[in-house]
Amino acid sequence: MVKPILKLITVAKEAGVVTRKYPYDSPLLTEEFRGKIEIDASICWGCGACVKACPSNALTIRESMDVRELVYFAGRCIFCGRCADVCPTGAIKVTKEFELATEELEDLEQVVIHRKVKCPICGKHFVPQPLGRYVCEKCAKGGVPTYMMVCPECRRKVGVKKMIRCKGG
Amino acid sequence: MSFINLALSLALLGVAVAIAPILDTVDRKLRARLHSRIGPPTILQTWYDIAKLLRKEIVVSEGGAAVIVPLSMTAASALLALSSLPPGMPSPFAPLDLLYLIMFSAAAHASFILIAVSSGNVYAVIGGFREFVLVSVNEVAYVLGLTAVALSTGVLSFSGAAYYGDFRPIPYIVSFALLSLCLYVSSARIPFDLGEAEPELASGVLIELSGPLLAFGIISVLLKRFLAAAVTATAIALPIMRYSGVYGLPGFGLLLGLTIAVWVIHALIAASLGRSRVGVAVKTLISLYIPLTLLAYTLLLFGV
Amino acid sequence: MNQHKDPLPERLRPIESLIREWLWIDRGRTIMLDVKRENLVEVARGLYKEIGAFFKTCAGVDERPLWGGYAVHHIFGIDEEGLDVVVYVRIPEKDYPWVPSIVREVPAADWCELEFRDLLGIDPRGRLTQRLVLPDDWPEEVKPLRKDVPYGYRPPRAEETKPAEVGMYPSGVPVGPYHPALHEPEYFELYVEGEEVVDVRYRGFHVHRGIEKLAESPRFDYNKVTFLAERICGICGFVHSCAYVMAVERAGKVEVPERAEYIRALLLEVERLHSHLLWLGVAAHLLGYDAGFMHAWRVREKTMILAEYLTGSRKTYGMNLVGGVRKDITPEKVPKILKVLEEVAKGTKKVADMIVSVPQVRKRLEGTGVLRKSDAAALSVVGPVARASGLNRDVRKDYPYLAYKDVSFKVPVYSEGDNLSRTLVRVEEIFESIEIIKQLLDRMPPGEVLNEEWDIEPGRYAVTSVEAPRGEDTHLLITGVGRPYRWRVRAPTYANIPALRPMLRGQELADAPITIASIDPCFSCTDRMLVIDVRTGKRSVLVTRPQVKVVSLG
Amino acid sequence: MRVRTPRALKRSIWVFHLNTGSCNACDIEILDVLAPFMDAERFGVKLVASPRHADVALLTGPITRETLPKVVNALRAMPRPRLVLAIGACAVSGGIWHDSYSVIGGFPRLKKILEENGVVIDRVVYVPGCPARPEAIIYGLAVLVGLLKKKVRKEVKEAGER
Repeated sequence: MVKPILKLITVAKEAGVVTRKYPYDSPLLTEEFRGKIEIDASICWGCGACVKACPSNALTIRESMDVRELVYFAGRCIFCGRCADVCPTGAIKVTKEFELATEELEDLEQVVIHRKVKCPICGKHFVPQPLGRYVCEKCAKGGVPTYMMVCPECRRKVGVKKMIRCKGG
Repeated sequence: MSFINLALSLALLGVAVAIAPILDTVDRKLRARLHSRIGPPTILQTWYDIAKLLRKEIVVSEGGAAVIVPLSMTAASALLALSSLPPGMPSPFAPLDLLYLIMFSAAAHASFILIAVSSGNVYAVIGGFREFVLVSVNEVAYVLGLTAVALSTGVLSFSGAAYYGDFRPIPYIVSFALLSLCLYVSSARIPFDLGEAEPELASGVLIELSGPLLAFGIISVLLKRFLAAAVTATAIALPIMRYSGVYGLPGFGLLLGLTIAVWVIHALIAASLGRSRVGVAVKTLISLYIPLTLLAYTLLLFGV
Repeated sequence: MNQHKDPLPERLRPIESLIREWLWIDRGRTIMLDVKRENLVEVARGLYKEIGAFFKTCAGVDERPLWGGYAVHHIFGIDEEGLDVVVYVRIPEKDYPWVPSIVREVPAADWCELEFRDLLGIDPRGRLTQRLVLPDDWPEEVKPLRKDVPYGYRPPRAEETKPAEVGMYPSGVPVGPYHPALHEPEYFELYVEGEEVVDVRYRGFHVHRGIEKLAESPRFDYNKVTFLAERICGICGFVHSCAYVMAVERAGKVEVPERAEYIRALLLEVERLHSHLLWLGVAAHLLGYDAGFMHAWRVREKTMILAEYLTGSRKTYGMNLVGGVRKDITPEKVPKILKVLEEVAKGTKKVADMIVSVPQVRKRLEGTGVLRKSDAAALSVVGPVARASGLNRDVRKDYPYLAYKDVSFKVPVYSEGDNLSRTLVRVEEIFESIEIIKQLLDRMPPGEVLNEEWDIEPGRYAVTSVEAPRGEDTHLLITGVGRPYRWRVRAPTYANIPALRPMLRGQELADAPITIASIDPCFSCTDRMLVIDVRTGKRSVLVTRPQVKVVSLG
Repeated sequence: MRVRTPRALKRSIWVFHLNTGSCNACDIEILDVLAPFMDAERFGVKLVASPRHADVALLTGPITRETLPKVVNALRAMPRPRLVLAIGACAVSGGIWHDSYSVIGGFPRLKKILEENGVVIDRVVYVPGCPARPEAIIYGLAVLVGLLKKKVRKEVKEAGER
C-alpha cells in the first residue's frame, strides 16, 4: 500500500503543477493553430471559390436581385482553412481566434455584401462589381473591354447581332 | 451530564457540520496537487457547491419522495454518533458512550443504504446492495475493534478511558490498527467507495437526488466521513488526554486537530489507490480482520 | 475495373473451381473474385476455414445505374501474403435483392450483413435478421444508401413527443446510453446474477450519421471527403482520412510524393501516441484510480500540442488531400518534435509503471475480460485486442503502406488475452511509435508534399487498410464522377465489439466497464451507419426489482 | 417562466457530459478540460455522473435520430435552472453533417423539439470549433455562467471597404 503512495508523490513532485491559468494566462496555442477565418472585404471578389471548397457549407452565397452576399457562419465552420488555400486574392486569412462562445447564433456570422454590376442594356444585375472589374482588367490586355460590363445574355445577343452585321456587311 | 459537557458536544457537532465540507475541499485540493493541477479555487468550494444545490430545483422520481426519511436519519445518526465521543470532556452519553457510538454508527450506515432502496434506481439499488455487503462485514469488525480498544484501557467507555484508563500499549496498538482500518472502510473512500463507484454505478446511492436533497445527501456522506476520522482521532487522543491531562477546550482542540490530520491521511491513501471490486474487497477485509481480531483478543486475554 | 489478367495466387487454388473469373485490381495486393451467388457460401467457407483468411468486411453496392442490379463485396484478407481478396457477387434482382448469408461460416460477417440489409435492402438469406443501424422509428421502405434516395431525405419521426423507453428490460443493468463509463451514447444491457454478468445485449449505432451517403452526395468532392472522413472519429480521424485518400490514390493511380507518405506515417504515429495515452488514462479512471488518469493525460497533452504544432489543429488535423499533404514538416520543427518525444517517452514510462503498481488496478486487470485465441480468430478481431490474444496481426507489417516498409519496429504480442495484456500491448506500442517517428524523421526524403495534378476516372476500385490505434481500419472505394461512387468504411471497433460477449460473460459487474473499455471502443467510428440479440435463450435473473428506471429518464 | 442564472453558479458548476452522436473529438477535449493542463476544477467545475446532479449539460454532436429521445429524457432529468453548453460545430449547427438523413442537426433544432415536449432550457451558449479546443470550452463555460463577456458579434461589410 505504501509503494503506490510513494510513487504517486514522486511523479507528482517531478511534474510540479502544470496547469495553465487560462483565461488569466495566455492559452496553450502554437503558431500553427487554425482558428476562425477573416474575410478582407476590400479585396474579396465574391467569386465563390471558397464556397465551393468548403466541406461543411460554412461559407455560403446568398443571391438577391442586386446583391450577392458571402456569408461565413463560424458555427458550422470546421476550421480546415481550405477557403484560405483556394482564395485567388488572398482575401481570406486564418486567424488564431477561438474565443467564439456566444448566446446568439447571429454573432457567429460574417457577411460580405457585394453589389452587382448592372447591365447597361437590360438593367439586370449579374456579377459582383469587383469580379466584373477584374475580368475587365484582364480582358483589357487582350483589347476588347467593350461589352464586358454587359450581362452574358445581352452580350450574346449583341455578339450575334454584330456577327450578323459583319457577315452582312 | 453537566452543562459544559453538553456545550462542548454541541460545539463538536457544530464544528463537524461546518468543517466537514471544508475538509472535503482540503481533500480535493490535496488530490489536485497529487494530480499536478491546482484544484478548487478556495477552501470553501464544497460549501459553495452545497449553497448552489440548495437553490436548485428538486426533481423527484416516482416514489422517490420517501427518500427524505432515510436521508435525515443518516445525518441525524451520524451527528448522534459524533456526540457520543468525548470532546475534551466526558460525552453526554457517558458511561454508555461506546454502546451509543456503535448503535448510531450502525444506524447511519443502515439508513444510508435505505436511501438507495427508496430512490428506486437500479444503480442506486446495486450501490446500496454493495454498501450492505461491505457494511455487514465491516460493522462486526468495528464493534470488535471498538470493544478491544476499550478493553485494552480497562474501561468500557471512551469518556472513562480518557480520565482513568489503564492503557496496555501492545493490545492497544493492535486494537487501534483493527479499529482504524474499519473506520477507513466506513469512510467510503477508494478503494472502498463501492456504493458510489462512478464508472459503473453513476454515483450509485445518491444518483436520484437533486437540488437541496442532494446537498443533504452530500452533507450526510461528509458527516459519516467526519465521524470515521473523529473516532480514529479519539482513539489516538485518549492516551494523550489520559497521560498529559489535556482536557477541556485544549482537549477539544486536540481532538479536532487529530481529526483533521486523520482526514488528510485518509485522503492521501484514497488518492493513491484504485477502486476494489466488491468480492475482492470483502475477501481482503476478512483476511485482515480475522487475524487482527484474534491477535488483539489473545493479547487482551493473556494480559500483555 | 482495372484489369490485369494474371494467374491466380497459389493460396487461392483450393477454391479455383468455384470462381467464375478473377481480376487483379492491384497486382500483388488486391484480387477480385467474381463468384456466382450459389457458390458464395462455399467460397467464404473455403477462404475462411481452409485458406485461413481473415474476414475484413462486406459492402453492399447499388450498382443499378451501372448494369442494372445490386452487388455485394465480401473482403477477406490473407495476412501472410498481404493480399486482399474481394469476393464479388452480382444480384440481378431490382426489387427484392437477396444474397445467401455467410454468417454461419464466417461469424465476423454478422454486422455488415445486417448493415447492407438496413441501408440497401439486400436481404441476407438464411439467418436471423433485425434492424441494426437505423433508428427504430425509421420507415422500413426507405433504404438510405440506394442511389434513388436523396442524401438529405429525412423521413418524419414516428412519435416525436413520446419519450423512448430505455432500460425496458427489467432484468438488465443498463450501461448507457448516457453513462459515465462511456463517453459516447451507446447502450449495453448487462444481465447479471448477483454481481456476475451472464449476458450482454448491445444496442449501438446511436452515432450513425450517414457518412457513406454524404460522401456520395453532390455536396462533396474527392478533396472534401477527406475532411468528412476525418470526422468519422475524433480520436483516430487521421487514420480514416489516410485510408480514404490512399484508396482514392490507389484507385485513381495518383502519384503521391514520397515525402508526403512519410509525413502521413509520422502523423499516424503521433495520433497513436495520443490515443494510447488517452486510453491508459481512461482505463485508470474506470478502475477508480484518478491519479492515473490525470497523469496519463498530462503526458498526453504534450502529444496534442505537438499535433497542433505539426498540423494546425489539436484533433481532426485537416492535413490530407488527394495527392499528398497540405503542410510540410520543415527542418526547424524537428528538434522540437524530438524533444517532445523524449518527454513523452520518459513520462509514459513513469506513469505506466505507477498505474500498474497500484494493487487494485493490477488485480482488476489481471485475468479479467479474457478473450481466448480461438474466439479471437473466429471473430476476426483486430489491433491490440487481437495481439493481446496471441494473434500476430498488424496491418503495418502485413500489408505495408505509406512509409512503413522503410522503418523497423516490433509488434508486441501477448497470449493471455486479458485486460492486462491489452494494456501492456498498448503501453509497448507507445514506445514503438516513438521509435518509428524518430526513424521517419531521420529518413524523410526531400521534395514536394502535394501533387495537385490529378484526374480520376470513374469506375475504379480500391481496398485499403490502415492500422489505427484500435486495429485495422478498412476502406473500400469505387470512384465515380467527381466524387466517390461508393465508399465503405469498416472501423476497427466494428470488428471488436462482437468479442465483448465472450469477454464479459462470467465477469463481475464491477469489471464490465474496464472490459468494455479494454477494446478501446470508438463507437463514433463504428456507428457511421447500426442490437446484438441474446441468442443464448438463457434465463436472466434480476438484480433488482422490476420496472427500474434509469435516472436520466425518470 | 425564465429562471435567472443564480449567482451561486459562478462558483460551482457541475457539468454532465451529453454526447449526442459526436465524433469524440469534442468529448476528449471536454475530458482534457478536466485534465491537469486546463484543470477546470479551478472554477469549481465538476463532472458529475447523473443528470440529476448537473447544472450544465455539455452537449456535443449533431443529435442523431437514435439519440434524440434519450437526449430529451436526459435533459428533462436535469433540475432547473437548466443550462446547456453546445460544444463544437455539430452541436451548434449540425456541422459537416447538417443535412444528413440521420441527424437532427444541431442544438437550435433540438431546442424546438424540447419546447414541444415542455422541456425548458434556461440558457444556452454555443461554442464553435471542430473540435472546440479546451480553452474555448472553458471560455464558453465562463460566458455561460456570466464570468466573462462574449467577444464575437455579427459583422456585415460592404465589399471594397475595410
